[in-house]
Amino acid sequence: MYSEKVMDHFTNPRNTGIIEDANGIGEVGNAKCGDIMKMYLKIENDIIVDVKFKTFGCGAAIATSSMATEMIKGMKVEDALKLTNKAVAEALDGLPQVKMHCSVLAEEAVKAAIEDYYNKQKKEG
Amino acid sequence: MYSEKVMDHFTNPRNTGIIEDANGIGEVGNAKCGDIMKMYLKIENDIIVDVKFKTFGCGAAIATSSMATEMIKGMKVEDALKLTNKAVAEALDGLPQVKMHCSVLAEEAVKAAIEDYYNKQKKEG
Amino acid sequence: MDRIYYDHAATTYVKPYVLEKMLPYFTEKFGNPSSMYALGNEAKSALENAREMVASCLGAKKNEIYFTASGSESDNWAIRGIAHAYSNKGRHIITSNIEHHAVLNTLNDLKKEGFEITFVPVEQTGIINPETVRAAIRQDTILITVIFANNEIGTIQPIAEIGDIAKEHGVMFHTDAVQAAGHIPIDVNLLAIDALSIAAHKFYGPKGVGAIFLRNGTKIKKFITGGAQESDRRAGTENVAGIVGLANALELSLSELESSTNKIFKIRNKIIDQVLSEIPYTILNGDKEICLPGIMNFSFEFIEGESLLLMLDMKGIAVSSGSACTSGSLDPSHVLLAIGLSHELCSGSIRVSLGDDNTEEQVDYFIQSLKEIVDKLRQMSPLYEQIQLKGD
Amino acid sequence: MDRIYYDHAATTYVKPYVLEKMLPYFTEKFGNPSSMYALGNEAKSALENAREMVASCLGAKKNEIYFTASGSESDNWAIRGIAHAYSNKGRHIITSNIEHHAVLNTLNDLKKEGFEITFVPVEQTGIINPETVRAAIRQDTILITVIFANNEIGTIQPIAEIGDIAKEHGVMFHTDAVQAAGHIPIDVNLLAIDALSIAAHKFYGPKGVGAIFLRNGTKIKKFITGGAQESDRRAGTENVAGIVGLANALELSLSELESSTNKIFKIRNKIIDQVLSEIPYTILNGDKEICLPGIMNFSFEFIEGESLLLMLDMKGIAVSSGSACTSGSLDPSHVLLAIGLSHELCSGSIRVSLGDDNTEEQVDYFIQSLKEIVDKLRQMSPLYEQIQLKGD
Ligand SMILES: Cc1ncc(COP(=O)(O)O)c(C=O)c1O
Ligand SMILES: Cc1ncc(COP(=O)(O)O)c(C=O)c1O
Repeated sequence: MYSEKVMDHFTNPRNTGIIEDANGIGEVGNAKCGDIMKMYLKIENDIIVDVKFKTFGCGAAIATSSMATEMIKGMKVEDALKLTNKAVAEALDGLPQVKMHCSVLAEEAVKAAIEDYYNKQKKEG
Repeated sequence: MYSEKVMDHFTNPRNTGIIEDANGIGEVGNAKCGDIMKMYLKIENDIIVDVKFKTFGCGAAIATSSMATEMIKGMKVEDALKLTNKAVAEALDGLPQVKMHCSVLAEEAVKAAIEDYYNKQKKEG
Repeated sequence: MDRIYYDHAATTYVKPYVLEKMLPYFTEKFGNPSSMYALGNEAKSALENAREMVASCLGAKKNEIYFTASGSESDNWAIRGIAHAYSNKGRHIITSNIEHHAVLNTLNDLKKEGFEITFVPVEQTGIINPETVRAAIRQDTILITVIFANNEIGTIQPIAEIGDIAKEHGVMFHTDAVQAAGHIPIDVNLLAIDALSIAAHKFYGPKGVGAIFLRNGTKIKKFITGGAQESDRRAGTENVAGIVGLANALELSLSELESSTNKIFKIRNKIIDQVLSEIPYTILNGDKEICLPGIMNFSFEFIEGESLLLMLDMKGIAVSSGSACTSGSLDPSHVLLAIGLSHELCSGSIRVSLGDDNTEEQVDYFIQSLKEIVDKLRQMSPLYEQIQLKGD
Repeated sequence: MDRIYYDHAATTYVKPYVLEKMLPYFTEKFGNPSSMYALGNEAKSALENAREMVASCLGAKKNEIYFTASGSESDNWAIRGIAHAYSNKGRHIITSNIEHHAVLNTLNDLKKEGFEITFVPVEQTGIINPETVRAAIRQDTILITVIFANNEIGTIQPIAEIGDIAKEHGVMFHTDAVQAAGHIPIDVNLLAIDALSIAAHKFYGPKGVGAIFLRNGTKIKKFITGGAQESDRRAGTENVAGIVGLANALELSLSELESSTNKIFKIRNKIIDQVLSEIPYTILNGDKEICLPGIMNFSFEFIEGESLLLMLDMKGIAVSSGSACTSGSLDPSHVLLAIGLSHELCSGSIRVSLGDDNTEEQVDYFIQSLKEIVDKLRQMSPLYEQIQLKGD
């Protein structure tokens, strides 16, 4: 049911774990909906220099988290904000229809982490 | 579906044909109901000395005709009148439920032929 | 003596090639297609590959094919499912008077629920005049269901014309193609069919598996509810081996269609010619040309079909009297009555249906046996007696 | 690495002995049981012989067994058929909240037709208290349908007690024994059951064939209409090979029941003990004792079942998360919710279901793999992170 790319990112997820000194953290989803994604960003000069994630969820949830982190690593924050769930799904050679919501969650996790970063910046600024 | 006895009487029916000088002939059934039996009796001194039949019908119709003729051959007329469809069916080791009406027809054919004999006797007498 | 099987319209054997394809799915590749692990995926692939094969055999899209467990289930589901899905539009259904009981009895059931059924007659050849279908359409007609090719007499119906009429009037059109599929070309793209029923055991596939084609956009109420199998439209763990068998049997039949049709049609014509010329008081029912390649139906006057069938069986020849499905019943065939036969001729009829294992060489033995038996039974028949007396 | 199949509750392979019995009916003995000639009689005998075998396996009479094409069809037919046949008496049906979707969705359908359904809860063990069934009975109750043994957690229901209550109140009683049949003894003579559903592919028979026991005198509306097969109650050319497979598989399972139950129960207990002792934050769902011999259901906190399943698959181990039939859906298992699990624990559960091919030797590899994977997934889980922090 999953593409090879999905299975690759599921079995060897990139960027799992946490960043101790992250300056943007986002968590989306809940156990009732089936998946929880937590994303840690380390942003320097508006560039995402490091990213890690933890995910509770199905194969697609883990794979989309992994792919999303790969895609935004090294990106400018404003470009990362433009990451769409479709782009993540496409980068994984597609997702089953019933699993598309996982890619939405990945998009939302990135946005939540960046929002957290902006909020923290504001407070500090 | 048929017993061996039925198949035997169907493939090697006894007493088929006609009796040129029959003194009792009965025909029962019609094509619409699926079977027609015609029975020829030669009766001497109230004894059925010869009997023949012609039947249009299924395997059970032919077998019951054959068995009924065997059973009444040599019988007194009054005993032949007591022949029941159940007795014919039993003598054939049973009939499928949907074919029981064939044995009824055989009983009726015998009765019709004897009635014809009585009618002719009356006219002559 | 070699046995002669002349009842392919009742059922066929599974061809070795087909069985070969099925076998792994009983043993090593036994996974449940709904299971997410590799063994399940393997079964799922086999299932979807079979769906693709069936679709391409019928000119359909892959997601227009749904597997069932018999021709009867296909007919039941298509007819009940469409009738119920469109019942808010109307409750009138049109059909022919030569349908299989799987259609007929399903419509009788719907009648009890308040649907109205119009039975369109057939010509004496066993063929429907499409204009009678047009004339039967009403404001509240929601479904037309007509058999593609008849199982008792083999006549092929003007499905293209009826489909066009249905489409013109915005009425759904189902066809029972259980006898036709695998025996004549069917391309749903060229025909305005919304639903079509088939069954594997009529074309050298296994018993207990069928399919429906359901054109995208056609609404249908579920028939078997439960799990989400078959795109959530028909519940139950899929009969993977059987489905693989159906698909391969259909593909094989179509790949050999031209050669086998030629061969079978030749045998058929030889049998028809000899029966009609060598056995007096005999009639060929249906249409000699507009017919499935392998099916013939004869009426022999003055005798009854079951006796004939049983005596042929003792000579190793299998034919049927009426349709196998109704052998529980004693009623004369509604199909033969519909083409105008008397009760007597109805009961004196047999169906001879040919298949790939039949040869021209068998014909002589068959004709010889048939002649002997018909003669023997006629000698025993009180109806023939009258004819002989008249003839004297 | 040898593969380990731990999903026998989803489906099983056909055992060689069973396949052997089936094979002739695809090829030489391919006749239609409704046909009157010798080849048909041979098929008919096989069919009736199979019916006799199934009847004697279940303590039923031969004419109380009807063959179908799946567990789902059996459930649909029994429930719809009985509900419709008795709807003049009332329109209230009682069931449990741990039924299979084949029952659940069928009842949902009946609800739309105006039937009322009462769902009786289960205890935390997954077992129904029969008194709750008694309490739910109303004047207009016509049918009780309760699963014999649950497919997700394996718990066996008090069918005898529920049957007695049904009988006392003159209410029909159907049980979905699709998981139970072939795995525990069932004697309909000792149980007040009016109808019972089974499916061959759960006990080493083929997919696509099932049966119902229907006690003599029980009324049922036809489900598939058409020909007069199955005593004129279920139309369609019979899947002879499949039916022979079902009968032989059931007979074989019961003949080996004691030894296989002992063996499987031992492996089950070994797995349960090791999983619970070696993997923290783990729960066994259902009842450890009142349970089918081969089924276990575990919840692993902080992780999700599908990931676990896929990673076990990569190690060659097949298990299921939830029931295979619902894998199209993302909803948490209604069975696990019914026994009181949170959404998180529901999604973190897998079912391990054993069969005759499993060995004690496989257990170590399974436990080792499971430990590694659960640990890996927990390391990746934001929920586990919180626990670790708290633990610090
Ligand atoms: C308890 C139960 N009922 C019904 C079914 C449906 O059986 P099938 O998938 O053969 O239709 C199953 C299995 O899938 C089951 O476990
Ligand atoms: C035209 C037609 N429709 C439907 C059926 C029913 O198919 P099955 O017996 O496989 O259910 C048959 C054959 O029996 C048939 O010939």
